[in-house]
Amino acid sequence: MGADHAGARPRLATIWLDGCSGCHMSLLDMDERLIEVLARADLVYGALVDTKEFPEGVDVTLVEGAVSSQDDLRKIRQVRERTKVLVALGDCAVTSNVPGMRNPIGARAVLERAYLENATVNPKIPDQVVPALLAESLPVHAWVPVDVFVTGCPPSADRIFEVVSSLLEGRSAPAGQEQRFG
Amino acid sequence: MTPGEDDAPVVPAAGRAPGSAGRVRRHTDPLVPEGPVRVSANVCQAAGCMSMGSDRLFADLKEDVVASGATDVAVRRVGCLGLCSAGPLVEVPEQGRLFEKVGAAGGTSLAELLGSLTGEAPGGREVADDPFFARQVKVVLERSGKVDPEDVEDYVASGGYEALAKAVTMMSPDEVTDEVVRSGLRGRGGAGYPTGLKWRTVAKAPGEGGKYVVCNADEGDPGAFMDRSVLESCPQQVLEGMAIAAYAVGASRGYVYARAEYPLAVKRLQSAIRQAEASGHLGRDILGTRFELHIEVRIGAGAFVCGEETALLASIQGGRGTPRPRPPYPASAGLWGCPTLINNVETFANVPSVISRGSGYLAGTGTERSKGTKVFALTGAVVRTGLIEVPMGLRLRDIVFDIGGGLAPGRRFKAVQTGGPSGGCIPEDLLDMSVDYETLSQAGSIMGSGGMIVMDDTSCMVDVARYFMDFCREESCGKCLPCRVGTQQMYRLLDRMCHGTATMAQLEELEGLAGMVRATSLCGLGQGAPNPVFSTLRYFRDEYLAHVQDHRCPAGVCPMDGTPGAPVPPEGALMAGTGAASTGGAR
Amino acid sequence: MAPTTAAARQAPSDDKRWRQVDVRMRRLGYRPDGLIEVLHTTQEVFGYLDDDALRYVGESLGVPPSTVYGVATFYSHFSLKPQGRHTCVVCTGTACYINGAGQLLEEVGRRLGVAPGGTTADGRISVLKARCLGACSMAPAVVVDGEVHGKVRPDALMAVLGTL
Amino acid sequence: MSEVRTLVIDGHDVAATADQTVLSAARENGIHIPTLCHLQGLSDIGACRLCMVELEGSPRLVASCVTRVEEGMRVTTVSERLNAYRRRVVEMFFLERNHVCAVCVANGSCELQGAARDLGLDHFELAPLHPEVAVDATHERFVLDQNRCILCSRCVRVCAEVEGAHTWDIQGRGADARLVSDLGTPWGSSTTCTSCGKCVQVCPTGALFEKGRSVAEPKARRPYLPYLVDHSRA
Repeated sequence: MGADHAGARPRLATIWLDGCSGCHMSLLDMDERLIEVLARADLVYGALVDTKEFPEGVDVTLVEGAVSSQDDLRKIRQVRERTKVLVALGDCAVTSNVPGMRNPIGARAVLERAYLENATVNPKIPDQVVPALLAESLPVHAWVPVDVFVTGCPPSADRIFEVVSSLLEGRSAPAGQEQRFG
Repeated sequence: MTPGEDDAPVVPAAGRAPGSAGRVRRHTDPLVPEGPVRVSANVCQAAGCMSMGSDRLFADLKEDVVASGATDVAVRRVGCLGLCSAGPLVEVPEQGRLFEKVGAAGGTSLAELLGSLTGEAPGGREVADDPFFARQVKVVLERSGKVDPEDVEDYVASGGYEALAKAVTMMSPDEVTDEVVRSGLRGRGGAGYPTGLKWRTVAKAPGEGGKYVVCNADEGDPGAFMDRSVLESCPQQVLEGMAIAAYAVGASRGYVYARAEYPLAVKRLQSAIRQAEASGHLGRDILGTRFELHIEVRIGAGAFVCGEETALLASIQGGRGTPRPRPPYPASAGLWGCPTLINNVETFANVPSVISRGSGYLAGTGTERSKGTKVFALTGAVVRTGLIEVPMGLRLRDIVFDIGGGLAPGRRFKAVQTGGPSGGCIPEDLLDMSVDYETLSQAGSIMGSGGMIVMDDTSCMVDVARYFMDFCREESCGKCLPCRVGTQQMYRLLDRMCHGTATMAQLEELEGLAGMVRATSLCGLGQGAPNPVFSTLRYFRDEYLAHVQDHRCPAGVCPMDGTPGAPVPPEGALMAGTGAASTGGAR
Repeated sequence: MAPTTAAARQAPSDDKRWRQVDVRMRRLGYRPDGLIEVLHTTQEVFGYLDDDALRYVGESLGVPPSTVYGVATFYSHFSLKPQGRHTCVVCTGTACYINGAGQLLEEVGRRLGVAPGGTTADGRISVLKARCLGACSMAPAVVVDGEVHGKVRPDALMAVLGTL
Repeated sequence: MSEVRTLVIDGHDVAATADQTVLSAARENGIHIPTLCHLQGLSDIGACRLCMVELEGSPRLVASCVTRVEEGMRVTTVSERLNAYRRRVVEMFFLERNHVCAVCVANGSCELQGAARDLGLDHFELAPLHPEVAVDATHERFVLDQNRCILCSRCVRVCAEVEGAHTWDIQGRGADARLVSDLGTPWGSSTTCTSCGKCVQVCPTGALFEKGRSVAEPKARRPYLPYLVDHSRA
């Protein structure tokens, strides 16, 4: 793990699927340790950098959010292909969490409530621009293999730092003390 | 259940001359000539034949005999004659002939039967050499098809209640128990626990508050109807066994817990109890001794789990039929906390012969560790289906091909399922195995209560595993987590296989889950629920692989239509959560 | 022995059928452990178990309402809803299953629009499935209004149901 | 006073009275065995299967909450196999209903969540069952959210055994099993409920909670019912 080519710095990415961005906020909560991380790795994709296309050859990707739409699904498949170590970051990525709360009632009911029953003008379920919902919102590993699971809503900054720094050093992620859902 | 509805006397049908040919008090009563009987027509009045119209046949035949003017022909009501696939059945024991499908299309006509009864040329076919009957040894079914199930006098006339008389007048309770221990009799309800040891435990338990005997007649395995047939054919034999057991363990109250789905068995049982009380074989001062036993029938209400003994006790006490952890075992703390002996119908039905003929009689039949006989309900893809009783240790092949007559032309044998939802499927390679407790268990199945379902190449074993898991999922009582949720999860995985959407990882998952549910469930239902999965995986893994890797069902049974859980929903449209992509690709 | 804790009470209505329930309870000595027996009788008399019946039986036997409800819903034989005028019971025992009981249920479901346990919207037919009727030699077996039909094919079953 | 038994739990010599369970003997000696349906002061039912342990010489696992100590017993409470089974038990509890820790009143004090944490359960392999279940908020002070119920029946037992009201029971069976008040009628219209709140106190998850409590508001953990005379020491 870590750098493939001698001397090259490990490439780190983050991606945000169906989540509230809380996990990214917790990532930022690493505060000054962010500098430490970025001193050891290149951040090649994510909400914090201005890259349009998810690049090839990423060493570690942190995934926030559940897979809820066709857009999410397309993204996560691409990310998986281009990433060595895929980290499901936070409860939405690990269990589908809050996005998954629609599963018992079904996507159709949710769409109707949002776009028909509650609409004041022009009630219509959109079929353009907004990505199509999947029938169920599912955790990342329901679609692609995941290497590391980091629970929490959100996971603590300490835990994220611990996991990221180990992975960047080519070690496996340590077992989380007090790691829990919620 | 409306006990008593047949007790009302009916006026003999017009044209009948009761004085000459015999007396018929009620439409369900036999026709008995006043003079000597030359031949009798024993008409099967068990549920199988009755559902094919043997009750009407019985009434019609009586009228026809009366009308024919014959005065030496009896028409009798008997229990199961065994060969259910050829019902309605009539046997003429004096001639050793069996008449099949009487009154049905392609069978014996009523006129033909009547001609045979009154004329000199016997029709039907010879019973003696028929392989269906020739390989059988009847202990439990000794009187089945021979005595009137609704007449205690008929039972007594055939030697019934001699064992009870011997026990209560000539033997001490301990001697009775010792005899049962020596006979090697083991529980016929499934697990095969030594019956004598169980009796001894209950006998030794302190019972200041009284003790109970309970007959488990909650025959729940799908494809099994042994107990029903025994109760419909000779309920007195079961009551006699219970009475002997009660005497041995010191109980004075008893219950028979029977399925609501068996109204005829319940009716005959209730009538048998009333008659036995009236004839001094139950109730107070049995056979002139100070021994007393009061038996009540409790009717189940449709819950498979109540066959588990602690659940059965909870149900008898009016509660939800949920099992509880053992110990304490019912033998020390059962009904209302009192020592309680629980045996199943067939076990009790074995007891009278053990006492009357001595333990050696049973011990002389069967294998080293599985003594005596076993009753099976042989069904499925064999030519002849019905109720059979065979000595333990008979080869499975003999049962399927000799007794059952093999498979229909053009069909290929695939498996025999024994033991119901806790049992397994035995493949062709093992057809020469001996049918006994140990060998079945080594083969990954169980003896169970006696269901034996033959499957041919039109059955898919993954589908069969799914069927049993569906059964267990619906019948789980819901008390313990592994059974309640584990059966649902295993069903989901099997369902995906049947739809062609499962992965190899899920096949592994299924095996892991099956092991966990077996090891951690509270009672036998949960612990046994994975067995059909294990046994089909053991012998028919190629079928699983065909479903999972090639998305193909070799038997052509499974839909293999890509639902549920089609991995990728169609592009473009918003998914509505309707069917197609209900769950994710990898799960 | 469990103590006798309850006794006769005022029936929920002056419907004469309550007497049969009362007789059953009296014979059982109003013992709480007679609950299932009494529920059997009540269902035989009224066809199903409604709230009034459950409450009355519970009060009479000294069994808490939640326990009565727990028992009545545990056993599949008990019905808390009125049944259709006709019943169609499809056996799903092993022998029937491998001989096509599933197709029978599918056909009935498709043609009548009812799942097992349900009743047609017009209250005409209730469709039930039985664990095993023990009529394995006639597999697949269906019981329509008490009459057993053996070796039934979907079309034949629909024809029988059509005559009801 | 019962006779004393000596046994070995995880290599430690332990003395207990004959009427004690393996679980209580273990806990008395500081050995932790995870539980969910057990609650000191209530009868034990052995339903959650989390407290299963290995006994030397027995191929079968036993639930320690319903297994009496015996002389010379050798008990193992932690092993790879037990941990794997326990993780699977907790996983199946999570997937049976709709547990979303992030929005649960019990977040941080939930025993199911705690068990997952203690066992290092960090994701689920099996599929969620996603049943559609009800929330009953008809009671003046309390709410029942079936989405979070694990059917441990602690509420049923405390209501029947301690309060004597027997407002709760379990209806249906298997996958259809649900906690139920009275005749399946709304909790708020219960004729038996005394509004004592014991059921809410003993609920291990957020299935029963007080109205007005917000997500993750800390609530006192109650490992036992302090007002009960503890006969069993269980």
